[in-house]
Amino acid sequence: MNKLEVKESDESMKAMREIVNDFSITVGTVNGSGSQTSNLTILRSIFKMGIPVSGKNIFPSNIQGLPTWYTIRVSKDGYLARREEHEIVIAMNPVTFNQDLNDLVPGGALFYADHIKEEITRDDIVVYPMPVKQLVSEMNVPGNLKDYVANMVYVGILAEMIGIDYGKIEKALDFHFKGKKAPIDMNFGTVKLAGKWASENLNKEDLFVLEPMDKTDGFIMSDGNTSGALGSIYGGVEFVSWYPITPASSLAESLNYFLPMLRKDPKTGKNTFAVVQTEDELAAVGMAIGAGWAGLRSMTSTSGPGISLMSEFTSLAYYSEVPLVIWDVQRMGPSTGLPTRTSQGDINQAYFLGHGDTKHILLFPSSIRECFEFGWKSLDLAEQLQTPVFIISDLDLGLNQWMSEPFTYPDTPIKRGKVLWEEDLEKLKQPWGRYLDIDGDGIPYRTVPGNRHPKSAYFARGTGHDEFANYSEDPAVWSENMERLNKKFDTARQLVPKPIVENDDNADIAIIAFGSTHHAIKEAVDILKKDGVTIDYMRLRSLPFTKEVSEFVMKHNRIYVIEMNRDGQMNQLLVIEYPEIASKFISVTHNDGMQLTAKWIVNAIMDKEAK
Amino acid sequence: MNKLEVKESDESMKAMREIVNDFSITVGTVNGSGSQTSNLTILRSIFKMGIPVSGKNIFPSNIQGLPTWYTIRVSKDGYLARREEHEIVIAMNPVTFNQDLNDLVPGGALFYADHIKEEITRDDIVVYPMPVKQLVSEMNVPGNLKDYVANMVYVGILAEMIGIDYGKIEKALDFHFKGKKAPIDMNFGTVKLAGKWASENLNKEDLFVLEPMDKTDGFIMSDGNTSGALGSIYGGVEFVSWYPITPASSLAESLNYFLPMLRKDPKTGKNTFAVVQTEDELAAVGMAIGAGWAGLRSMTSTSGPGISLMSEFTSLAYYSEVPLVIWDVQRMGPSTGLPTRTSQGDINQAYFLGHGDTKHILLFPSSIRECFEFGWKSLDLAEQLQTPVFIISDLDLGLNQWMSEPFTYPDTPIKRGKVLWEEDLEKLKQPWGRYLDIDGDGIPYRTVPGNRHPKSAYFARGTGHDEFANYSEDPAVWSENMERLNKKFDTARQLVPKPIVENDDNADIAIIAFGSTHHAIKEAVDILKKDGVTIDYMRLRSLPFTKEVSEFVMKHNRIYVIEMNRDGQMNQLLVIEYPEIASKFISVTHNDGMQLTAKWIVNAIMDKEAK
Amino acid sequence: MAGKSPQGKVNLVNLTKSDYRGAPSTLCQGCGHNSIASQIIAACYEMNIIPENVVKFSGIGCSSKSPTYFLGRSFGFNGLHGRMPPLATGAMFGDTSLLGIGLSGDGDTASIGMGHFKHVMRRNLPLVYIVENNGVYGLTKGQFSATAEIGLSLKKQGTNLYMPVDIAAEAVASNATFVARSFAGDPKQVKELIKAAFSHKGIAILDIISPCVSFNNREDSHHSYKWGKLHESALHELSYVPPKEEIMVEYEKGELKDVEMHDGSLIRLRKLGKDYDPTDRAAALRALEEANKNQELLTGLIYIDTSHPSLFDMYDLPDEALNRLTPDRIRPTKESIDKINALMF
Amino acid sequence: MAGKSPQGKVNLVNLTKSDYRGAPSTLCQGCGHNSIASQIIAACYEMNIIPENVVKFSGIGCSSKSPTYFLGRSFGFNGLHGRMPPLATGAMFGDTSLLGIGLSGDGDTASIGMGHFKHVMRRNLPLVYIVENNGVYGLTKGQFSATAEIGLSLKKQGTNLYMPVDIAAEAVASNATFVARSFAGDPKQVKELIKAAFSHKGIAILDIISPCVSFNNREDSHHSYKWGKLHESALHELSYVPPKEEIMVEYEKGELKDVEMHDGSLIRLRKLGKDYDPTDRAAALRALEEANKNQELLTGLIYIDTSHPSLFDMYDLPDEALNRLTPDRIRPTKESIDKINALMF
Ligand SMILES: Cc1ncc(C[n+]2csc(CCOP(=O)(O)OP(=O)(O)O)c2C)c(N)n1
Ligand SMILES: Cc1ncc(C[n+]2csc(CCOP(=O)(O)OP(=O)(O)O)c2C)c(N)n1
Ligand code: SF4
Ligand code: SF4
Ligand SMILES: [Mg+2]
Ligand SMILES: [Mg+2]
Repeated sequence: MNKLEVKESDESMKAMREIVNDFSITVGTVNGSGSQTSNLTILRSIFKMGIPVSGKNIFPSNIQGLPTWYTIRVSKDGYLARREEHEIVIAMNPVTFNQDLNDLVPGGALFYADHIKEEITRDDIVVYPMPVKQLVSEMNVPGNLKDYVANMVYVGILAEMIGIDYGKIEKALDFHFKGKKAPIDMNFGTVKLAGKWASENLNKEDLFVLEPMDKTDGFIMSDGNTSGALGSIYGGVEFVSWYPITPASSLAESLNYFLPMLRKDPKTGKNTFAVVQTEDELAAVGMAIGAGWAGLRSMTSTSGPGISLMSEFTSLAYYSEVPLVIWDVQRMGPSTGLPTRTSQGDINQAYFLGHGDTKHILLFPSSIRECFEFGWKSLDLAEQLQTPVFIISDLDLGLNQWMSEPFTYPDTPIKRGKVLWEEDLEKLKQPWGRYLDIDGDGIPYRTVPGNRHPKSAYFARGTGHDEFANYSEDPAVWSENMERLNKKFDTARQLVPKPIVENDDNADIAIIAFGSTHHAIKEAVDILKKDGVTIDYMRLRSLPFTKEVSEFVMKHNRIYVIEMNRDGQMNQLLVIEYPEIASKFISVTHNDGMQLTAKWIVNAIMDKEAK
Repeated sequence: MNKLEVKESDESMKAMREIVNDFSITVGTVNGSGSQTSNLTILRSIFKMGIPVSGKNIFPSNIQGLPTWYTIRVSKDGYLARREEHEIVIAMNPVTFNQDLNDLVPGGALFYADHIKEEITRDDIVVYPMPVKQLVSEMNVPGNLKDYVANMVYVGILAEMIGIDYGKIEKALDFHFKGKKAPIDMNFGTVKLAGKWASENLNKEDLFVLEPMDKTDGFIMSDGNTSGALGSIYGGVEFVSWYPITPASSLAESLNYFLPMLRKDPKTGKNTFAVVQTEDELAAVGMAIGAGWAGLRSMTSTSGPGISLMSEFTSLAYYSEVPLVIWDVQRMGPSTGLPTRTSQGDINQAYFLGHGDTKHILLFPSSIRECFEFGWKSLDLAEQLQTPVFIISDLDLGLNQWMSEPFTYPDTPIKRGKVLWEEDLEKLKQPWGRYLDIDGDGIPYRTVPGNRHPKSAYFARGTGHDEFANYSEDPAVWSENMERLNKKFDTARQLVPKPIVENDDNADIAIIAFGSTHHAIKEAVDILKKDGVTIDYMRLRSLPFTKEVSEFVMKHNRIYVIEMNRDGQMNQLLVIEYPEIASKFISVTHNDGMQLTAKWIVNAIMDKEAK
Repeated sequence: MAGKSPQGKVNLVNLTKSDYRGAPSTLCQGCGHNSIASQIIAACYEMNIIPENVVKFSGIGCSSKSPTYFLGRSFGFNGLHGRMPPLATGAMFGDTSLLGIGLSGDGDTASIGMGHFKHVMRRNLPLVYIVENNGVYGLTKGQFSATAEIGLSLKKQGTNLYMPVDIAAEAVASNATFVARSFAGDPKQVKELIKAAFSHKGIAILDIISPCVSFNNREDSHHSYKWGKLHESALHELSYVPPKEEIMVEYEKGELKDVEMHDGSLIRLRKLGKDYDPTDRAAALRALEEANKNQELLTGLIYIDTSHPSLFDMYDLPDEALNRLTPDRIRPTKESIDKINALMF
Repeated sequence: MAGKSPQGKVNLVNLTKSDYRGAPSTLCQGCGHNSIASQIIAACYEMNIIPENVVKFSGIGCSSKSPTYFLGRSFGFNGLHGRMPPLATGAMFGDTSLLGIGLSGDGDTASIGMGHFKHVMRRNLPLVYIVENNGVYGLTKGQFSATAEIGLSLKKQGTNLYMPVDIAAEAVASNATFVARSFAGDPKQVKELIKAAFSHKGIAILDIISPCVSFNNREDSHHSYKWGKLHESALHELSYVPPKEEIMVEYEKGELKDVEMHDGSLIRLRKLGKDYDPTDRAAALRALEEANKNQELLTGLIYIDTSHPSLFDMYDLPDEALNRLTPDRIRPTKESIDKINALMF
């Protein structure tokens, strides 16, 4: 066994140098091997110990047998972003053993399955071999479960070595297996056996330890797709059409899971929703548009390739003014790209989606709570504005586990916008026109099929139409209608979620960002502050930009627009919106499919500031 | 009959006030009535008289029975844009009679079919009733042709009244009917009969006359779609896949017409091309990509809705680096929009087409000759750059008849870019990698299926791939490859057609425009100059912007970016490209489906300059 | 009295025929689509359908324009080329008590829309899905559609190289629960089939040959009036018998076959030549195959299955229209949120 | 000697079997797709095909990944989900002497790709079009595909509500000229069918049930190994006889049926139960319909038409590959431009 080069003989000295609740654990394994349960168990038990924690899955685009990594960040300060450093590595995959070994920080701890016969070429780390096969053979498990149980070995050994509370592990397993005794016992048995083995056979030589805290009290942990699904359910979503695609599928699958639980009609016990898995994304968005037109709260969810396919239909919805919500859980593109890697590369596509002049409403959640919140708010917005509303999430936010304050019940009633029913039409004094702008806000009144009033019906179309929905090729009618749509877009500026100034130190320089990168940026801002660089930070939450954005950008001299794509897409939209001060914006982009880290951001900004 | 209010008694006085070769003739009729032949005959005969002329068709989105207008502009100075003034109106459609009447300028001439029994409410015009039915009945024509022949009546009467040369009319008919005697005789007979009737029954009271010139010698007349098709044929296009859509269909139909004429293999007499009408636009672009990948010069043609559908596939081509040419003959969008009206509204869609980070090469022809030229050059560019190249045309350019200098034979040999065949691979010293940037220009070498060298084969994919085309999810590999694509895009700046500074007076202010609006802008620049406003004018011909664009924009203080869409899409791209001087750009947009006129531009600029 | 002129006569729901009309047609004179529109009007009038209870959908094409020209008092959506089925599917969930008509062309359905056409059948959406089949793309001026027969030559288009799509056969192969073919030149049959289709609880595919007089009406074209007239071969004489209507005419035994619909109405098939059982899918496919071989335009009710659940039977929805549910019925209770939070880790 | 180990034995074009392999599979162990890949390798080896003469296409899915795992010396293009057919169609024009294999999944073909699937058959593109049919979307983790049987329940997905697409029936209904069904658990039949398909001059649709061991291999699922083994009902025993090969085995009269292919090879069908004539389209449809009713997995050569011209027969192309034509053959002469200008007005 290798030893740390610098090693204290004095126990108390060592304790002083202990690193408590502030390190990352990475498990290298192969996918389809069931390690997900083990990783979640570690994550959950640490969480239940009251220590802030987050988990990120770096997985390949296949089902079984390729390298996968799971990184758990333990952060007493509550930082949730990915870190570049790995303090503890659990190496279960011979294929990536060397890479995993090299990724370890000096002083780091390597746990590895001892059937991996690779040479250990570093001596600046602590090494713990794990007799995985031997321990599994000691457990009395059926053959087909051996692989799964093997992964519980590292849970037990790790638990013992860094101090995960066994009681919490048991609770985590209980939760995972929904109270089913047999798997709980089998897995927990393995954990305990492995822990016992570790306690008897290994010496703690590394510095990483856990200590219970109370920082997760009242918090939950969830992924963005689940949260988005729940938010939509509380938003009263009635119709969902979708086509499977990574990393969006689990959003619709969560709807399938939670809708029957939450959305039986209180009156009749029937379903107040319908979910249709469609033949493709063209149909998915088409059905959602049909449903939105017919007065249902409707949505679809997809990722970049699906957004591409939704282009023509989305421009129909824009122009015929149909409400619907489109979730884009972004992955790396162009083309099939890296389907299991994260990105913020669909901004300009979604914003301009469709031929001709189109501009869409985009919301950018950056947390679990915002996925939930925008889940319901987007349905309000879509109906209020009678137009498609995009929620631009991403793989990191959508699929990974994030600690969060709990979901809060919507604080405003459901807003259905300007819909006229029979009695409304009856009361109406002036003639009603589907595309007539009565209120001067660019938003007309609509009726929906099923309204039996003889004046309610109109013929919707994607071709030119006048204020009364009659077919028209008249040039003036066309351009006036297009200008009204523009006015509606301006009205949206008052309705969409405002940006949040996350850090306001009256600094000269500032950061603008959005979405899942928030967590790394927040951390970077703290680090910069410690290093003496004060920087303000505004987090965008929507397009179009609101007046708060204008105020913020006017007040700063150099504005770093940080995003995960190649071309600086949000930066481009800012430049378009604020041409007078366009040269203030400095595009900072990161485009390799891995989540941003605070370190990367700090370096990027320091670099640019140095110039 | 009404009379001109101011009327000269003296014949010589009148001659002095005659308006020669400088007016517009508008024919109001219903579509599907065969008036197209009559209108083309007028156009052609004037052209053959040596007088510059252009024709524009304003037609509805149906096949038969709705109002249609055809406007012929006669311009001794060679201006080809639409004018807002109608000096002569030929009213054949009772439904639009009043509108057509009102559109006439004071002093204008109204020719109308005398079976239209509408009241003529103006007395500041000259009115010529035409006994259409009577004259048709005098001709011995079969019943089913009566409607068609009826339209020849106005040709004859107009010819007589403004002085169209009958010999040229005969030539025009001969051309139209490809020398077929029966229809030529029948139609020309009607023209002569009607002309005779006019000479005997009408007094010339208006001021509009034609006089032969020599300004069309050596010129041709064509529409952009035909020209684009011919250009592609001279560019060696080998594979065309398309799906019908207005206003693009005639491009592919022209290919079908001309390819068999021009592209039989000189060696074997076989076809050196294949044209496939596909099931939809997804298939159209997919086949073109397949063919481009397999080493064929390949193209597809469509309009906005089709571009939308091509989005996902185009990002595949961008990322897997497949050459192909995509024609977008723009019509009004969003959605089905106004399929028979012109627009420049697909700029941002085409430029950014696809999810993830994509930027495409766009060419903007503004004339018949450029449709031809870009037709062949685009195929070179696509293969040189191994990427999709868009040609952004529009309905006005694509469908209308424009006078033009003749097509000139390509002045450079066919450039096939970096393709390696068996013998090239044999000679190669270093290992070949499909995505290896050997020359430092971002453009790798490719092989195509059918290459039998054992090292030639590679597996193309839209997922992450390394320089040797192996599957890769490695973050560094991904971002490096994306950066190389960016470098390739920079290389494109040297290869794409440069902008043309159409007017250079060292002015402080300037216009930037592109595409079919050129003709109106050129005219407007002349008018402005006469009015004492000097303004420079650069016509963009491509994206990405080249260094000539930079030089031009740096040198001017206020730059009007004129385009036919709502949101100022080219203006947005300029702002993105030149953030330091973004506030110089002033967006001027026109968005009603009608072509720009010089008058509108002059007013728009004078307005803004006044502020 | 309203009953005086045939135009003014009211039906059981007190409407005259003109209450079922739409805007004046802007299609070509003589277009088959116009004649189908008339039969839709007549069928709705005769079936005493309230126009507000109908909702219309279409794609893009001359055919897809035609919903403007009937049932002006019904909601309608003229969507995208080829994508009527998803639009209709989503919209019909809004209020499942509405009757849906989907209008499409052969280009719309069999070319760009093929996928959706197939999948709406899988789902058995209750929809009267009419394909106005003319073998060409009318609205874009006469290119071949996927139903054009192989070898068809058209002036500007040359010769069609590819094998035709048989819409009725495709429907039968894809488990559509109601498949019929008819001919715009046979208005009575068209009308009776539309009525029957309205009574069907599931997808009803009507492949109606509807000549394009502008681009594909040459005598030898398989989508022309002339060819249709000469080659039509009806499987049966078909009439729709509303629920509880007494029939007086007497028929020979064995000459009649009644198909009972879900709402108690009957489709009465009177034998014309040989026996034909429209509930036998394999027989339907064989009949179509043979008709194609023999260059016959086989018309009538080709296949029907009245037992398969409709799309809405598969979803356990309230009787009330979903689009009328009040906010309290679509937002879970305040209490539930705590339970949900408790589930989160 | 190369012939020593079975791996090293060379075929008539002097290649060993490993010359036909690709990269190591990253599919799940036991996946049906892997076993089909092996049979593609075996078929190509046995047919003495030169890998450089083959070109591979696929959509997106586990199935569509598998071209990476065979014929590593052939060009290939892993395109977009559902859009393999257009990609292949365009590419095959590049050099029509190449043999094309298109690999797709049931999701790829029968859901998102349905339209292209139908249209590539209309055009009769010479392509061995293999659908690796497992009833689910493997790569996105097990959602129902359009071929899943109605009522199938899967753990995370609930119950499938919609009627299944029968890929073979769809192919026959759409005039495909070669339609077969097989089962990954019947490797010999798979291999012989692939060989036959390679000899077919036109589209060859192979609907191969290929179990997904990760998401849809429960015994009662119609796409599982178990169900396939228990319910397979082969139409005939099928073997491919290369051109000019002498056959020694003797058969009873009437027991054999040979289908002669364009290249002189034979598909030899040995009767198993009742007579089956794979050139009778109506019979094919009936057989499929009955098998579905009887819950049988009907395998074998379901339909074949060796006379219909292939896509390339319809285009009058030079023998030489289009993609090798020199510039002088694809740019019209300088003189021609004057003629063209003269035509312009
Ligand atoms: C995406 C898209 N592609 C192409 C078009 C152009 N287009 C309009 S109608 C039509 C064909 C209509 O043919 P069909 O459905 O047979 O209807 P018909 O006019 O013959 O009744 C086409 C291709 C379009 N509107 N949208
Ligand atoms: C446009 C688009 N939508 C969705 C996806 C996601 N996706 C990848 S594979 C797949 C399904 C594959 O199923 P199938 O074709 O049956 O192949 P299998 O994996 O079962 O072999 C889907 C939906 C995608 N890649 N592209
Ligand atoms: S073009 Fe054909 S399909 Fe269209 S309206 Fe005219 S006749 Fe009908
Ligand atoms: S998930 Fe299913 S289809 Fe995909 S590789 Fe595994 S077994 Fe095969
Ligand atoms: Mg049609
Ligand atoms: Mg599958």
